[in-house]
Amino acid sequence: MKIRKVLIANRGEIAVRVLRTCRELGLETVAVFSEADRESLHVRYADEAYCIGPPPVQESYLRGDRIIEVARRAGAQAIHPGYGFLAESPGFARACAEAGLVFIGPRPETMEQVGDKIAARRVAKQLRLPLLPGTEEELDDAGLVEAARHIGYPVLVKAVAGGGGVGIRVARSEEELRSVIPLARREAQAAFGDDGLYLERLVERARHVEVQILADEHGHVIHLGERECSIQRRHQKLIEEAPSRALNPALRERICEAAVRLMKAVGYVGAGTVEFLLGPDGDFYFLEVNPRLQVEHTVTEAITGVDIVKEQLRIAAGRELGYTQSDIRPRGWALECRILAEDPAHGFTPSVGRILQLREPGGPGIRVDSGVSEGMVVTSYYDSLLAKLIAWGETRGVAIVRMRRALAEYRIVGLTTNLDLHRALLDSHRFFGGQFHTRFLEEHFARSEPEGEQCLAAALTAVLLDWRRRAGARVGRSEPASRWRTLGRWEAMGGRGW
Amino acid sequence: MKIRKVLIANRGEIAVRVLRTCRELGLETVAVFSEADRESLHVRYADEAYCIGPPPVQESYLRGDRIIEVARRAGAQAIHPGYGFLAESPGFARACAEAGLVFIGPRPETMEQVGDKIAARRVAKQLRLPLLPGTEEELDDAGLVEAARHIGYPVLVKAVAGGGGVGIRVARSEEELRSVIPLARREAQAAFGDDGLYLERLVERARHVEVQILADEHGHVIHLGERECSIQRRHQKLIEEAPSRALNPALRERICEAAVRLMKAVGYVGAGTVEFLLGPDGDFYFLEVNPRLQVEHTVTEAITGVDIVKEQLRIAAGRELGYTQSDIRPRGWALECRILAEDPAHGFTPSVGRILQLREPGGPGIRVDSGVSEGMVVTSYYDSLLAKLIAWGETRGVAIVRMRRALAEYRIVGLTTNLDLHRALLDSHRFFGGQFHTRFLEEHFARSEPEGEQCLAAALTAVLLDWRRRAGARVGRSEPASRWRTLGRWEAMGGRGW
Amino acid sequence: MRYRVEVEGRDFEIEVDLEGRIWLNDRPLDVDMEQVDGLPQYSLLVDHRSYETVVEGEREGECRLVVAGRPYLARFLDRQRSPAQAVYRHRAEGAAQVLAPLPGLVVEVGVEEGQRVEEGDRVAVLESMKMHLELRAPRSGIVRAVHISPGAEVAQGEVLVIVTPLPQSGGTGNPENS
Amino acid sequence: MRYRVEVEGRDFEIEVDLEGRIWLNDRPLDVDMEQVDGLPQYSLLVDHRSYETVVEGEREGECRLVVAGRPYLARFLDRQRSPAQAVYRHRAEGAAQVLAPLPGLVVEVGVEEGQRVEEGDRVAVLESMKMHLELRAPRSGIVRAVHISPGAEVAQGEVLVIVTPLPQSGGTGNPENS
Repeated sequence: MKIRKVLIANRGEIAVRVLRTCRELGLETVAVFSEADRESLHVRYADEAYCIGPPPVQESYLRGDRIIEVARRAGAQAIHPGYGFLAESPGFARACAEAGLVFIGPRPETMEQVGDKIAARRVAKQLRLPLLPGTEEELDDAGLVEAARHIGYPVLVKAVAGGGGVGIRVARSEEELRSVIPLARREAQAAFGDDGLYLERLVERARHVEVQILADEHGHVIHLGERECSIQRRHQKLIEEAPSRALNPALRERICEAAVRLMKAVGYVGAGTVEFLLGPDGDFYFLEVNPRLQVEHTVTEAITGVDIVKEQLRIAAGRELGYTQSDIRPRGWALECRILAEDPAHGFTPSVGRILQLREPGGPGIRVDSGVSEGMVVTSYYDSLLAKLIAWGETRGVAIVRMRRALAEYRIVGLTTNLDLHRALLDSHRFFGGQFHTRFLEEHFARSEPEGEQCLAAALTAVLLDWRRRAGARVGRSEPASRWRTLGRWEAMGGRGW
Repeated sequence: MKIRKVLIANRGEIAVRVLRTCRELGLETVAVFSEADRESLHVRYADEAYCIGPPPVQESYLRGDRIIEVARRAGAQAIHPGYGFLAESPGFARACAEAGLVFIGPRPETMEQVGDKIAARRVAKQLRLPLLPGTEEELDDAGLVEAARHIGYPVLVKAVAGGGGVGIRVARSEEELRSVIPLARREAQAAFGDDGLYLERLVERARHVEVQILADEHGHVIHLGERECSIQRRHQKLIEEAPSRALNPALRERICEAAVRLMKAVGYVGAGTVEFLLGPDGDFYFLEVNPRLQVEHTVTEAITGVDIVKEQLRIAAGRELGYTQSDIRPRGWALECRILAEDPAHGFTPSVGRILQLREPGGPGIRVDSGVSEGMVVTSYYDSLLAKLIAWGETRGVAIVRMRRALAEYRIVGLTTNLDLHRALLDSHRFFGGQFHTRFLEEHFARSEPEGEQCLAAALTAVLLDWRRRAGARVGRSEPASRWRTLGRWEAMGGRGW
Repeated sequence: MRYRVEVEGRDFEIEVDLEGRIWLNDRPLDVDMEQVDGLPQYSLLVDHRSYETVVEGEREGECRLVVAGRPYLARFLDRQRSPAQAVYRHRAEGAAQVLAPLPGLVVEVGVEEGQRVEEGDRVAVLESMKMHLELRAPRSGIVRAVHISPGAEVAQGEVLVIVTPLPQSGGTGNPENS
Repeated sequence: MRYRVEVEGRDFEIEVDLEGRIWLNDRPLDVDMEQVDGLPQYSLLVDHRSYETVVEGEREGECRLVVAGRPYLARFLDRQRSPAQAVYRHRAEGAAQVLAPLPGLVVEVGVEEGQRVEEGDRVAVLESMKMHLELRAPRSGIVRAVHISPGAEVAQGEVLVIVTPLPQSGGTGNPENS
């Protein structure tokens, strides 16, 4: 189908990301928004925008019916779901097809096949992909406990319908497993509407490596190399990079080949990711398929030059991939830091409020994908991802020093963010050396050390502010005209002309 | 010499640009600033900052003596001059050497040799580089008039000590030449302290192509390919790109080889550019050498991945180039738009004032090198370059649509800028087709067409603002609390806690 | 309330009723305007079409805006509907001021007090950002005041020269309200 | 004026004289602090070392700042030197105003004209950004004026209540000049 108008069924940075490519391709765009997002960047960026309900996601961004209605009314031919929300819902994908709309993602049957984590493991097993010991079918509570005896502790308890690291729990003993199962079922039911669980052997100090795949309707399947996402907090990725330092060329070849083979086997169409765990012994294990665009797709774009969203749109329009495997020649190294509105010093609690000042970094090798603008209010309705900061360099070392430099330039005033945590991580020798694993953050987290000079600067600022107020009161001096006063008066300056 | 601390003898975007690379390399940095620049980004970015005088450049940024004194006092080993100001002053480079400081640029003798445009033409002639008909030595007024008879009209009158397109004048007849010479001498004297002039045959509808060179102390000279800078206003570049659409591989090979040969012949050390004119007939002619970093170096960085400032610092430290010629493998296409505080609709008059709002574009393929921040006052003391917007794409077409997209995202409120002119240029079919030359802007300039829908949006905003004010006055309603009020109150909220 | 507004040569008849409902050329229009980021910047949804408008300045009967980065001038054709009436000051006597369009250095002053000038005569030259700007008489008349001399630094908007009309030229009809 | 400030476990003795000259632990320090971009953001040059500091919040005796992106807390060890005092403006005659520190809605008024109050008594409660702010009497004395009532919307800086000293309390010595 000829696609001329695309509805983006998402918000925040990923909605803006998709809108950017649509604009570059000359496609018309339709945004949808909840009542909390009327002022958001994606609403202002799109050609058209429709309110789809109150702030809670169940009443807005998860309301597939309303979104399809908007798409029809606006005359869109296609819907891009971004990530999260409806991106992995086969039901929504089917409803789109029934409404004559192109769902920009894999076919619903594929989503079902890989969305059920046990089913995906079954396919991988048939293809002789290495798997971690785990359960092969859905089991009741007793069955899980029984299975764990064969798998061996520690085990991970995961939701069959899960994704994005949500609801994963560790059990190190049978006692712990018994207590964890009912909690995990409740969480899974709440998050995915399905309380099915499965178990997987927990590999300690493992690394997380994933392969980006593009596949078109015409049977072409290529990979764009791997990403490493081992820096996580609570099973949520925080820093990603491409390529991975954990792979040598031979291992890279094997992992990427395995990913392509799996996606061919399931008849995958679209952009997707195959996730693997890399054990400390250098063995890799299939974990799951993410049948959608990922947050960290940007690092792959940085090293390959490929616009993955553009390829998604081409594939959805029934066109052939713009690349063959040999066209993909990664160059250099890229890192991504997720800039979150949360307080690492207080258990990563989310932070809300108005962004009083925003200054984003720039210069060579730096890309910022932001979902916020200065003056905007960050609410507690949605996730805490404010922006993604991507640094490219000819080598990993250059990418790291650029990222450090960019983090130092970043200013977000008004909210607590994890910028300082990123600084501490990027400064760590172990990160520089590439010696980390999925529990690195928990084991090595530290707020960056206070610097004596900066302490003095802080002390002097506090003192001089106080002193100047007193001096101002005494001698009638005042601070120079400030910007907000300028702005305030600005509005009333009608008569001044320009 | 081991360089640990670098003084940046410049301001604005280029000072920030150099500071960024210094920070990435772990070098300490020293900024200098005039009294007008106390709040500037480069002062806040550097590790140390010293005031060197009042706002006029003659009393601050051109005061080499003061700058060297600061460098000594701060313990810097090297001085980076950026572009403009002292970047092409052999006297300053010598004074640096005498003070035991590394001047990050070519040797003073080289600067003299290529800085004198007639001398540079002489070298090029010896090397049998193609030259435009022109004068071979400094001549008095009568000599110039006589020479023009042999060269043939129209001629360009240029300053022997000139650069950056300053003070270039066209004479289409002997009468015009006679009237132009005294003006040109005065301008040259004022701008460069030297009233020497030379003539060059004017090629109409020519294109401007230049080759980026890197050369180390050890005799290695490589090129990073060419840039095209044909979109100019008043002989000042406005949009640059790399590579050039005007070159085929054979011509590219010849031009780049000619540039390398010239730079080898003058024993060039550092980063420099050799400029050529490309006639409508496809012939190329040597114009001049720019013995410094150029504004538009960023497009070369975008396609080669090389950090040119980093190479300058390596070369200055006496190290070998980090690349051989075969390491340079350009990829894709890059464009740069110079974002200027000036009003294209009124003869490009400069615009000054406070930047009330600044929102810079981001996302894939976009780089912003900015010298300003929100709230900052743009004064009339220095040039009008606010920022550079660079777009990279796999092809020229992708780079153009990205640049358009980024221009649409850019918001600078409070000053008149040339953003809209860039939009109009990038939208033009002739630009897209690559059919332009150095007078393209003058012949084809148009403000972008008003769009009917946008006119309606403007009308509605004006009407609703008025209506709401009246309604607010009537029913006591008011606009919601605005950000500047939020900010204003914020400062006084000492007692509130947080 | 009925407005007539002209933008870049296009005329719009816009009516807003007491509830804020809007008609364009007598057809109803679904308009949602929201101030964003606490700035003089608005998100407009016009029948769901999305626009970002920035109000850069207002003066009598006019509003200067930027839409999608492009500058637009909206003029209220019915002068009574102008947003800024109250603030703008008319000089009844028809005097015209020459203001500094930019901060800069006065390099030349071409007139003296009491001198007669024609509209367009050069009254001063200002140097700003290395450019020479010629300032010209906004009307014919008598130079009433010269507030500058060569070498003076002036701020943007500063009154440099005032020109008043000759008795005969000032007597005909209403003064222009420019 | 002498300050003792503690930041992240480090103590600083800072003295500022009437001309604004600064001593750190009794050694002179060359400090230039400039507000930048019209925001609560400062460029500091300390013996030419450059720092950018952002003041995120102040409350009694404490100032929360960000330096080079890292959060710091500065605590005034001598409570008298707390920055918050400055909010209340003392009048020469000793009258003190209670100003609205934020725009908001008055939800409670706790005093009446002519009533006697002690320093620190609650005089009003303001709701702003879903927070309730208690406004307290800046000094002991008599409530001379109450400009608000519950339900009123107030602008920032608006004078809400004025308190004048009792005859006996106003008579002792000079008022503090803070």
